[in-house]
Amino acid sequence: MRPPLQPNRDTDNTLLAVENVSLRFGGVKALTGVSFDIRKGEIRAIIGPNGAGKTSMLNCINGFYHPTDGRIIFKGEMRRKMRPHVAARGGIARTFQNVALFKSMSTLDNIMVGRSLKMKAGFFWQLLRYGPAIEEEVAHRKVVEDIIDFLQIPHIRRTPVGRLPYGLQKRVELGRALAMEPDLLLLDEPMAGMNLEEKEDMARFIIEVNQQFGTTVALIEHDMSVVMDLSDRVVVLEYGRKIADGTPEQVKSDARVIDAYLGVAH
Amino acid sequence: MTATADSREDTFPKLIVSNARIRPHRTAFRHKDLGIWQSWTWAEVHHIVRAYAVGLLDLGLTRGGRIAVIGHNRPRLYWTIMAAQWIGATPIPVYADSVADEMAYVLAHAEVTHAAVQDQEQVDKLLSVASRLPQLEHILYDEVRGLRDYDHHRLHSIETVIQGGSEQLRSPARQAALQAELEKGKGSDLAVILYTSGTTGRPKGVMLTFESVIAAAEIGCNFDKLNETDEIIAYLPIAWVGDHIFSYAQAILSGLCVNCPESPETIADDRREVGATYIFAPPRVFESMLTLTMVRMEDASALKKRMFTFFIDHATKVGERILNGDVQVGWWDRAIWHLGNVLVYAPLRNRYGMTRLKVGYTAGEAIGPEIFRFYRSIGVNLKQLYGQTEASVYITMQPDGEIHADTVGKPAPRVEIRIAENGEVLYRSPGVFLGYYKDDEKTAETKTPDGFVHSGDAGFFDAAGHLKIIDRANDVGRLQDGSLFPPKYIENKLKFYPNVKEVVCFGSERDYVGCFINIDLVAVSSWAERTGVTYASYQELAGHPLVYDMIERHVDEVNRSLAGEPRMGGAQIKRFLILHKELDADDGELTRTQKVRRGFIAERYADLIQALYDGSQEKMVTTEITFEDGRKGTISARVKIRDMTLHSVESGPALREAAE
Amino acid sequence: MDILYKAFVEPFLFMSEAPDLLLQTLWEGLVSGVLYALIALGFVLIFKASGVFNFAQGIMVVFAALTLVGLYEKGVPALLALLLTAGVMLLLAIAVERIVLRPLVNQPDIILFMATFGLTYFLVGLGELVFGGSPKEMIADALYLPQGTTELTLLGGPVRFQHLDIAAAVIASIIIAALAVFFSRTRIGRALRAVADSHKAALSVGISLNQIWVIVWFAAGIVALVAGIMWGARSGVSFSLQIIALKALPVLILGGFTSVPGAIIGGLIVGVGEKVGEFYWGPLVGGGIDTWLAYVIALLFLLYRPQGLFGERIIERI
Amino acid sequence: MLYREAGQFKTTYFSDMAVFRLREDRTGLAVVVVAAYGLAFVGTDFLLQAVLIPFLVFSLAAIGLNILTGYAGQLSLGTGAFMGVGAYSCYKLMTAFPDVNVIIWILVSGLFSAAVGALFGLPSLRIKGFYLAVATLAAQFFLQWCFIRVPWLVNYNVSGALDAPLRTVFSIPVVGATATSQARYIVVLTLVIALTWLASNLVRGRIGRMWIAVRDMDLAAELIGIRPLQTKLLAFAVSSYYCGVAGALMVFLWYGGAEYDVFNINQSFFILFMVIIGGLGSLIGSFFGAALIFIMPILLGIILPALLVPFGLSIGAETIEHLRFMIVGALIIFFLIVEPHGLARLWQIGKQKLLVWPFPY
Repeated sequence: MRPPLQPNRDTDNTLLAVENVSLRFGGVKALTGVSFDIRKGEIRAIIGPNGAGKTSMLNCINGFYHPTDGRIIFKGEMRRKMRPHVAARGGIARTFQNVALFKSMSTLDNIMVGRSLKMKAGFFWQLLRYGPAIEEEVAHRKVVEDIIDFLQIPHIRRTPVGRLPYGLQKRVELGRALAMEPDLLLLDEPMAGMNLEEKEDMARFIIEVNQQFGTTVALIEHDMSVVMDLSDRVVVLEYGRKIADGTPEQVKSDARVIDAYLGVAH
Repeated sequence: MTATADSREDTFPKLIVSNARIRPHRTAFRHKDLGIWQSWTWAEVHHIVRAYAVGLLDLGLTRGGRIAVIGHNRPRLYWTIMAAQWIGATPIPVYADSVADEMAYVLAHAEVTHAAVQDQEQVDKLLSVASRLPQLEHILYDEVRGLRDYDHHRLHSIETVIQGGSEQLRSPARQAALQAELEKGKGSDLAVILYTSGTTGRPKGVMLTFESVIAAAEIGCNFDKLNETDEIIAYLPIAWVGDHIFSYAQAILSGLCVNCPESPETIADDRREVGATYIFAPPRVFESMLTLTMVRMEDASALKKRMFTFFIDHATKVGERILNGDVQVGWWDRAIWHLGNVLVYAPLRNRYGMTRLKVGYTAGEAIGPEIFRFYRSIGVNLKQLYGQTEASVYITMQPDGEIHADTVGKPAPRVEIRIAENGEVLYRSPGVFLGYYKDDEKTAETKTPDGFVHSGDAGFFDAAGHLKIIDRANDVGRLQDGSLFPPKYIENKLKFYPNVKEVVCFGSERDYVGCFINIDLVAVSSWAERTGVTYASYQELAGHPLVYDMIERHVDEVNRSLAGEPRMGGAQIKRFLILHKELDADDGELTRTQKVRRGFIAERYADLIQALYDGSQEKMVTTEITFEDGRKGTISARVKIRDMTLHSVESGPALREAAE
Repeated sequence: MDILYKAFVEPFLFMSEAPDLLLQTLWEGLVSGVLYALIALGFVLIFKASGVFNFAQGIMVVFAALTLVGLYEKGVPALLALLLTAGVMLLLAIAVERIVLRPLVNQPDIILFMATFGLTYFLVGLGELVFGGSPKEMIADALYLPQGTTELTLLGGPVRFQHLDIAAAVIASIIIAALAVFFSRTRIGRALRAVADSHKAALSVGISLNQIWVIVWFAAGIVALVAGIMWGARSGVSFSLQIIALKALPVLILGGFTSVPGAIIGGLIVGVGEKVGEFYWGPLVGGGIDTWLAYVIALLFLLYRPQGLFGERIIERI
Repeated sequence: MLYREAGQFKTTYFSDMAVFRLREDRTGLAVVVVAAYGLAFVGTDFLLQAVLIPFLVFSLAAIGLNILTGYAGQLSLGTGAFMGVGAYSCYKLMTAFPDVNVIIWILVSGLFSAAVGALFGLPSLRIKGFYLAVATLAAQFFLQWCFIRVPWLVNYNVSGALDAPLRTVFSIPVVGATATSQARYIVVLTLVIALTWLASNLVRGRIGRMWIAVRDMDLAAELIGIRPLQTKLLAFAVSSYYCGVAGALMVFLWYGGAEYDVFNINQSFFILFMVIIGGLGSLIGSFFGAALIFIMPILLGIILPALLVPFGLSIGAETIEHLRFMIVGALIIFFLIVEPHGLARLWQIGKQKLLVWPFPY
């Protein structure tokens, strides 16, 4: 499904490094000394059984949680106590396991919100909706329409997202993340609760995003076949610890992974 | 201004040049894309087409070559036709929903070297039959989605071809060469080959010259006084002659604007947004619009429903007469009609996207008189015309004020009509075709030495000089007892009920008339919902006794009306059955234009026909079906057969020839 | 410097110089604190069981007091009037459940909140229509509420204890204790608690949600009646009383919306804080600061601890 | 039914993003605006002074609160006080610089209100929902206390009340005892139209989307790079600006002077009510809400006695007042039950029905 050759990929180029990260809530240890890296342009999967700390890991990366210990280096800069909006400004976008869309807004507006960071027109132009404000609005609308076209959702352009079926909501959420033109795209179970056709579409979108725009993707996914097809490298977590890290082939044949995860799940 | 082609502008490319000169800033094309109606003026189109033509030359398409055009209505596909014609190549529009096999036949038969297609779906189709198309060199596509990773040796995006051409055009030499190509084109050149998916046999390529297409377009433009302010929505297959004449030829000739919808699924919304002034559609479009109207009104509140019914009834009474300018209509009736116009008719027209409509045409098949009158009664200037691909559409048209639901009008301007001995309609006009591509035998069969064309339809002129078409000339048969059996005529009567989608009648050389009926899923499922009939599948619904009862009532009414017409009384339906599956073009039961393929059906369902005539009450059948993705499967059903009590035939003149 | 001295030194000097006045102030704060707690309790009852923030609690206090006084003025014996008033509160509870809550079930909180605002308007109109808009005297005598004052010399000065205040504190404590028992020891009380956790759980106890609503609204009505008698006896019965209901808001903020002990402690903090602040710091800025002090206390507290005194720390998940 | 959307297609994003995408809506709006100005010349003093001016003032305040509560999702019970800040600052500015056009001061006074609003909005970063209401209640009571206790605010006026000195625009009195209701009405109407237009620009653009994002899901909003505090504070400031201007208009162009207690908590509730009944997150809803809550009681005051006359009942003004309260309270509950999303939703549904007429959907 995936061409083996990735010509535009600089494999030595680390975009994000997680070093020895631990996270505790009171007495509960969500993560313990996890280290791995994400390279520019790759699709990195994080897998593991339920409660392995995958979502907590993503939450640490984009500043929603702050690691109790260890450090996260993004684009060569150390980040420990970073607010999520700072992470967003730094180029990290994110989708969620349970879809975190703005329910009352239309698809169009949801994706437009994703452009907020790129919009610069000042308050007074906004007030008049004139000059730079409206020019900017039109320019970004064009970008948003391209995303809508890319995700094949023109028919729901004006539908409030709260009324959309789950699969489409996930697509809109991806659209909103893409609108941020992120360097690193974090996807938390992008295919959960989808039927086969929707999964195939979503997989195609992820690959196209990765290849066309060179966006680095880190994703959590349960469906092993998807992970193996999609990702360049896989990190396996169990009970908040890393138990394996490597190409899908390596991970697949790792004894601990088979024990901890594959053996259980299948 | 009415369009009359300058004698020098005898090809479409020349007309485009003149449009760019006369009306450079008028909008030529619109396409709903990325949320808005992207627009191109004639000047822009002119520029693009020139660049495109150069690009095509560079891809090896030359004078006398052939390029297939496959896809839904997209500006770039229309521009492909323009660009190809500019350099003297012949465009061959192909039905977008043809399965790969059909497409392979047409492309191989036409020996195309190039194909311009809409998207990945069509590219995949072509690649899947590439081995049968050794002469196909290049494929051009409009939408890049999904095609990025394909091998681009023989694959090109139309956009880049145009860009390449545009760059080439900077050189004066290329400009001059292009100008020369334009001037080389002349009216007698082959403009287009349209493949008709005839009701029998393989498609035939109808060759039309610029002269005939332009002449035909002129007939239409002058008849309805079309000009550059008109808007048409292009959503019918580009391979259909109707679309080619209306959305291509007439658009270029009169400079009107062609609007391409976003996708086939959004056509209803797009049609409403555009609010075309000029439309052309086969009867089924109007039928399904009316069916949807009725279905929706079923869900309206009681008060609204009563209001709707009241005003629609009133419109049925006087609306058509008001539209025809009948001065006899009383002021009170007029007042009520106008009140209805405010409350019902105008809003309805708005929902149909017909608010700005000047004139609409329906053709291709007979339209139900009720449906036809419905639209006219609510103030839609709908007219019928009778046409054929071989005539570049126009044979007869309905002039304003002389519109009758059951005739197709008077001969169109510059068209001569002759009724043959056997009732067949023959015509001659400037629009008639050159011949069938690579089929001289067939051409000779169809075209008489003096230039008349056999239409294949039987018909007659009524007292007012309007042509009435009964049936395909070859299909009008006789029962064993010698009574006349015009299957289409009977079928159409039945099809005018919203619950009936398709009918196939049998009776030629038999004792009585029997028929297959296809129910209309939209109408019948809505009826089922209201009456509480539950069903799990189409098959179950079709076999439901209550559905049978309902259809039986319709058949009885048709029989009664047939009995009322002396010549037709013998053709009453004695036995019928409801088919367990929908007739489908993918299974070869319908043509791509949704016409019934009688012979094929008779063969395929021979068992059922036998059952119709051997008196059995039901029959077990197994049928092979084709899924959308091309996979095959089978379904089985026990199909029941109903007997009808026939109405007594009124005594009248002995049976005579249908066509006079 | 002078300002700082006046704000941070002088009041404390004053306190230590005249401890009797401090005691007096604390006592008064305590009494109004208990009454705040009583009103807050009405909110808590309803909020716990139905998730409704009942803005009408304040007007229910006034309405109950008005009804009682009005009936007495019409010649109904005091104790009978008390019973009849309780009956009126029951009718009100039933009507609210039928007409307001039932059709609005599953609506967002703000909508239910606004509905209780509509209820407030309605009750104001109804109360004034039936009993007239002018302030009335609470029938403290007829209800055998003690009158008079006891003056004790404590900490070197005279401290006055109004008998009514003592009675108010006692009665409020009894009511609060009774409610605590009701919640923890009776079947209905347990069902009420269950309903706060999950509606299904309540159904399994065998009590319908609608019944529970009636019960809590009735209980809140009784609490309102008691609060109305006490406040009324202290400061007369008028519609301006409903403003004290808003004081319940900071009380609730401090104590948490669902906690009975929280309501009590919050009430005391607000009552005492308000009185002490007004007495010692009020003159500094011109007095009258008890109108807003409670809110500012609650606000500052919230900034420090957004989940309230007894609320659990919220871990945000997404 | 009235709509003819066929043929009204958009060929640019600019036209596609217009507020009123359909010609019929634009025409309707134009008719309403023209009629509103027309009323200035045909309306009676009672209609202008006692009905329309207050209606417009309340609409403006409701727009202000709607921006905060409806769009940005921050509940506020301090509207009355923010209106007061506007009124008192306008008074100070007007009396300190009597030569400057009063309209400028009305507009500037909103800025003071905006600053105070933003200050009291600071806790919104940590406090949410009903809890935030306490912060705004603190503002309400604290500011109201200031109005009483700081005599400087009323220029040490003995009565402690605001009065309206004579001020003119183009030498026509618009503030003060000699201002005609016609002149006042035109000024108020013009300001309300202009400010509504600006608000509609704001809520449809980037800022409006950010507000709604914060309202719908503030965590997700933060994760796409929206700074929650700035966004909320901006909402507080803009909202308070509108309330402040409304407060200034209320005192100087409607009442012609006022005491501190017009800015009490009841005023805050009154306006919150208009917003809820009108429809959260809808500008037009603010007008509907103001109309229902303010004008309906007036109508009831007129209609009720008339209804009772045939039965030989005559009732005192007080009783009518009480009945009005009851009916308003009952209607509020009724509306919440019938359409919890407010009159704006009913309006939208009605328009949709007209659009698809005669079809039901």
